[in-house]
Amino acid sequence: MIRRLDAFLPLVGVVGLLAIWSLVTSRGWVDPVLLPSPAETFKAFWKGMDGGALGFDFVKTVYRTTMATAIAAVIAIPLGIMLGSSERLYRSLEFVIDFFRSTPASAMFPLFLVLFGVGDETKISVAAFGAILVILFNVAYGVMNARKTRLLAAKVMGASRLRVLFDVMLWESLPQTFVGLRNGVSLALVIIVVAEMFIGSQDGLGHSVFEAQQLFDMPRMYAAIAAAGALGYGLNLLFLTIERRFVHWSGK
Amino acid sequence: MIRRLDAFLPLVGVVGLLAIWSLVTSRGWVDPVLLPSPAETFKAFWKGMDGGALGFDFVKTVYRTTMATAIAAVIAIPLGIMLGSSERLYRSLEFVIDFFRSTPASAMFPLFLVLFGVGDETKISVAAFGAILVILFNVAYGVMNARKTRLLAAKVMGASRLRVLFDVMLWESLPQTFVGLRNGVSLALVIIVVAEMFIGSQDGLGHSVFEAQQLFDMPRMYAAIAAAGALGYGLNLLFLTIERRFVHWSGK
Amino acid sequence: MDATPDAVRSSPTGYASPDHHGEEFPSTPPVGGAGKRPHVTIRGLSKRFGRTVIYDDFDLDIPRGELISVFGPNGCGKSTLINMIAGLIPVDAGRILFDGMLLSEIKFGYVFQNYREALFPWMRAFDNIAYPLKLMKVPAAERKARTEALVERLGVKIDLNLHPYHMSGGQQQLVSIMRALVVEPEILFLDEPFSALDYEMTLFMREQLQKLFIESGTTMVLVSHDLEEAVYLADRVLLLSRHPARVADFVPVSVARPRGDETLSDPEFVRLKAHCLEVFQREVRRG
Amino acid sequence: MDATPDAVRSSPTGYASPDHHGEEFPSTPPVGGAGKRPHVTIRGLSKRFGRTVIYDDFDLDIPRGELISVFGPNGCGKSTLINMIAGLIPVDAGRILFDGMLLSEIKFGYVFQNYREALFPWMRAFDNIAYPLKLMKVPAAERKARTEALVERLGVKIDLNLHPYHMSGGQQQLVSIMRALVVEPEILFLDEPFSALDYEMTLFMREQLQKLFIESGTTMVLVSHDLEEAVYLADRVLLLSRHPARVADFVPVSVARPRGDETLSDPEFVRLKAHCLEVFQREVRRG
Amino acid sequence: AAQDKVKVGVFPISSSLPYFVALEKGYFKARNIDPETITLMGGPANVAALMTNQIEVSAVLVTLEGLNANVKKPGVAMYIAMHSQTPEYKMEQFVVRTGLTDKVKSIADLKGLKLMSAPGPANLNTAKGVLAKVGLKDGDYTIDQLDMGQHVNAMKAGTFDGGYTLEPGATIMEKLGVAKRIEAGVISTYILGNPKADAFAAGCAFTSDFIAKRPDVAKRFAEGWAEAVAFIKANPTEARKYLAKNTMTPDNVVDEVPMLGYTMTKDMSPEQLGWLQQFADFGTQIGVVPEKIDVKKVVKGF
Ligand SMILES: Nc1ncnc2c1ncn2[C@@H]1O[C@H](COP(=O)(O)OP(=O)(O)OP(=O)(O)O)[C@@H](O)[C@H]1O
Ligand SMILES: Nc1ncnc2c1ncn2[C@@H]1O[C@H](COP(=O)(O)OP(=O)(O)OP(=O)(O)O)[C@@H](O)[C@H]1O
Ligand SMILES: [Mg+2]
Ligand SMILES: [Mg+2]
Repeated sequence: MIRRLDAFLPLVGVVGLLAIWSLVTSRGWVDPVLLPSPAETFKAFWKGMDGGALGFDFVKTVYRTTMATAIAAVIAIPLGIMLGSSERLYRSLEFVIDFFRSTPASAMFPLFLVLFGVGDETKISVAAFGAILVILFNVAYGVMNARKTRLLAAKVMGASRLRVLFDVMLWESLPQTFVGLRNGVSLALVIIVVAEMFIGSQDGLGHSVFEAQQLFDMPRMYAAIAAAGALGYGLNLLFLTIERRFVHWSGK
Repeated sequence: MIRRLDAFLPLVGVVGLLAIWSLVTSRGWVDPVLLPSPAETFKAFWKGMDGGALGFDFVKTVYRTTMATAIAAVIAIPLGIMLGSSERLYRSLEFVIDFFRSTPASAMFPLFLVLFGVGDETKISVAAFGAILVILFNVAYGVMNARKTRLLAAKVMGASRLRVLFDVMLWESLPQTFVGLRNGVSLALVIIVVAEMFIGSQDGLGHSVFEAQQLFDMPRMYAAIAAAGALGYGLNLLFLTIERRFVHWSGK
Repeated sequence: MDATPDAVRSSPTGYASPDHHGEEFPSTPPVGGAGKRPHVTIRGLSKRFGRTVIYDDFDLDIPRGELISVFGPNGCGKSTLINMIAGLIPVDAGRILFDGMLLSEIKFGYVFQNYREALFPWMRAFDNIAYPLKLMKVPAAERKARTEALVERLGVKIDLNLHPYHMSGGQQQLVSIMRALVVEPEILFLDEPFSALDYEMTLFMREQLQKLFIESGTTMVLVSHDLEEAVYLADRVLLLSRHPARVADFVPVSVARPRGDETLSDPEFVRLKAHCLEVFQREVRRG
Repeated sequence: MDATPDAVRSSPTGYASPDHHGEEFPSTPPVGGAGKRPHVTIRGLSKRFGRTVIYDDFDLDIPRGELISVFGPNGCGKSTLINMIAGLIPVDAGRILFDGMLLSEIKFGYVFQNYREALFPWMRAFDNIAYPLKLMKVPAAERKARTEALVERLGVKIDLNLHPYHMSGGQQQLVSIMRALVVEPEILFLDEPFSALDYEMTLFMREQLQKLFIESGTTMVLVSHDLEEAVYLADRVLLLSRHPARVADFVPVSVARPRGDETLSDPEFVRLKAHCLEVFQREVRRG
Repeated sequence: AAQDKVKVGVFPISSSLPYFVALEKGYFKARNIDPETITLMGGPANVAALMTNQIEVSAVLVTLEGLNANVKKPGVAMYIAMHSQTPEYKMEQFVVRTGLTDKVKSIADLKGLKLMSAPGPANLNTAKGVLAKVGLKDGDYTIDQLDMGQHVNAMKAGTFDGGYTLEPGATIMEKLGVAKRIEAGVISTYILGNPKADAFAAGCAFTSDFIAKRPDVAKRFAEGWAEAVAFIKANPTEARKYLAKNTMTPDNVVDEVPMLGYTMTKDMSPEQLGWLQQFADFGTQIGVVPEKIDVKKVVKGF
């Protein structure tokens, strides 16, 4: 009974957020022109989704984010395992990783524009670049903190360095890898949205946010932001579900 | 001997990065106007740092980033432990956390602008907000993946829920907390820089990047970006050093 | 140190020969309530993991102030039982009562079978041992004094400034035992507490445990795979069957205390041991 | 199953009485190279953790095809020694040679003292056992067959579809032992392999180990805190002192194989056991 | 025959109107040109794309940015048309929050207030230059640059008292009643010193590569552009329609947003060229254009 209700727990957060939002706007703590009420925002959301531009923008952003995350995962996970398995290698590259993790991807737009052109590639590659760093960092951390006894066990059974990497470290780092993936997908989404805002794009949620901002159409702007947030939650949920299925042993 | 050389490992990354950069510019693969050579950038960096505006901007950004991270840590660590210790509580709030983690902090500027004005407060609070979410997420994850036996051991010794929280979960989550802190400080820095770029700022590295970008003063722009990256690495290194001292048991 | 280890050292023990049969003991009823008031009362306990039924409508009384040895095959549910009593894992059905007290009011001592993971790696061994005192809000100076007194009494020679993960297996287990002993618990659970200790240390800790038991009258539940140890220390031996665990027998050990080397050759002791062995083997073979 | 456990079951063992002194055994030199060619040669081994010296210029020969029992107090460095031999932790100084072979060419079997953490929680027990075969590139079908054959031979009744963290301590240890046995290793290290097994299982596994040893002639190194077990299984008992570990004695056990219940009462066996005990106690007391 | 493709970087603001008019009215198509619209936000993106020849035309390129780019890489942005802003063709202007309209009637009244400015050193320095011309020194006011997307918000929230802003923000503010225009066309009046002067603050630019390699296509493109400019001049009301659809202009202000003085460079009078030169020199003076530049070298008449 209680178990079954647990599926609705995320709603608590949604409802709480909406309640605070409603309160803030209905009490006039923030000017309703600057922060429209949830109802108004929802109306804009619905209008945009139901055949409007928002639905199209949403799909575009989903595509770009998914591409970026997929590319990032494919590159970062093996690399992270490699780096994590060699403390010295990691230390050598740590500077580069931490360096780029700490520079705003948006500052890199002009450079990526030059390297990848003006199409979708630029946005996807900047986002993938950002996500790679985060995933890499987490995977490497996971590998470095792997339980030593398990590594030794594999080693003594005659596992080659490569086998230890893939048969033990990969698994040991999985919980942390999922942290990285979830951080990575969120970051990719953020960068995609920002890229759509600032590099220029004819579609995507970022375009929607930017345009609404320029047009001072606040309900539409918050509708687009809400769509981005919901998308982020959805992607996180996806990874969470996969994690629950695969990483059954965490903490054991 | 080899040990002593290990301290210089991060240089490998720096040198590698510079080598690639030099190669790209000297071969003319990228227009030197858009990507100046490392030497030129370093000249701009030196000029800016040695009594120039860059040094001042750097200090400003350090101050804001440190403030934002400190605020975020103070709020997010206890909260994260609380959330992590109750699966159901976490599930309730997960939506909100993942939602905001996935919306670009820059989209929040208008709201924070209204709430806090254009001063340092807005920048610091947006950055703290972003960092809180990341740290919270990591700390909660760390707590949730704490080794069960240790929790049980404390419980059976008669530790109250609160004691278990602070005597066991806090410690168990420390490795992950540091992942969060390092992610958080990098994110805070990124947001601060972006905020300095886009909301009325007269100083800070973001201001420097933005101005240089507008003036097509690419050496200065990359000098400012490099300063931001180096700052990020430095802050990460700080946390890493603290972690090495305090989290001596990871993987054991 | 009044119980010098030397007395024990020179007394290796011997198992009874197999021809002793314990037919003269009628199996005691599942509820072993001979005389003393039960400290822990278990009624209708059920527990399953997935589709595996570990306990099904299980009843047991643990008398106050007695030392109960639990003896049974691997995986029969010994650890699960004490975990449920200590409230560490939930029961599926049934009640566990503590002579009118709430679970939360009782001071447990617990040596985990998985002693390695039960220690806190961020604390030095000494602080690990003193930690339960901290929970009881004992002032720092007294904590130190009491911990040192215990270390002194046990004549432990290991460096307690080490972190647990820098210790050998046996050293970790010793720390784990000391952590359970440092408070004066009302009930002490020991899940294979001597499994990693060396020959000498095992014998010595056995004596220490008996001494503590006699002095304090603490209710103790000891899980051991060493039959001689189980019988030697027990007031009653709880023999469990393969899961779903039933009480195969609950054998009172009426040999007088303090027991010593001579006990091992006491005919009553030898007979009891043989009886337990027989019941155990019958149960194991049946499963 | 040709070695029925029943033969063992009905034979509880007995320790020797302390009055037997082993003075008639001259201490063998640290290098025990009687006849057989050494399989492992250790020369000038030094190891310290922080300021604690565990080994200092330590020499040892492990003869090929012999079963060496290592017996010594907690924390003397038994686990450290086999970890160094297996190349799991680096030596500070000294050489470990494998009869002309490289460390990487040797197929080790290793039952970790910390068996819980050595299993892979992401694999089911069955796959854990079969994993070393996978490393040897044995095809899947054969892996399955060989693992099943081993399970069959040992008559293991536990559900091997469980993940390790869903198993009891003893079950995990059993899985860990099976994982070491499933390959035919050249050298088998067993670090307190039976510490969590129940009474019956311990006796049974002992016999299985002896059988395997006789059949395969694998060099084995067994760490045990059970003196009887150590002597019963060994060709030589390596008695270590407190750290810095020295070879207190390296006692050849010349009792004929296969050994059985009758061995336990063999006067030679009883005498050897007493001798080992005496050396051990002398060493422990000295520390 | 296949149409000639032209890659055009477009910043979708009201200044790009001629491009959309030409596109929608088929002026390019009629000249056998098939433009590919590449949305690029702001100067840096457009300049980067021009420099790497990823676009051949930038539909709106801020003059000072274009000049700057030409210093870095001569000939990268050749203006074929310019958009003039004046008190009549309103673009840049000073506004004041509604609550202060009684007190603030002229730019000089902004003394002691908290001001915002359109972002970038060019805008900021222009604002400061204008304020200096009316006698306000640094310290008589505070000024922060702010992303254009935030201007209406900031006025609404009262974060600033007034400031230097651009269209269509100013019109939106007036429409919403959060702020009032004080004076527009301040560059002409104060920087160029003549309210009648054209401030050519932005324009449409080709790369010289484009001009050199495909002179014929470039010519036809410029002609299409000229036709659109003529159309806008003749039918401003109809032309506005194209704002709503293509640019970030709210529907409810489409009819009110001021038009710009769209001019082909080939048609520019010597006087107009002089104003352009004067503006360029101002850019050099405030340090936005690193060196003095002869504007004749960056305009190309077709
Ligand atoms: N978390 C779990 N999930 C599923 N099954 C479990 C779990 N914990 C234990 N079991 C199963 O329950 C049974 C009893 O386990 P328990 O640890 O109580 O055994 P035990 O009697 O202590 O054995 P041992 O002597 O080996 O320590 C075992 O068969 C085991 O497989
Ligand atoms: N990683 C380490 N760092 C520091 N000291 C260590 C480390 N590992 C072991 N030691 C120390 O080395 C000594 C030998 O440890 P080892 O585990 O080899 O003992 P052991 O003989 O196997 O003992 P036991 O019988 O308890 O398993 C111990 O005193 C221990 O404190
Ligand atoms: Mg158990
Ligand atoms: Mg050991």
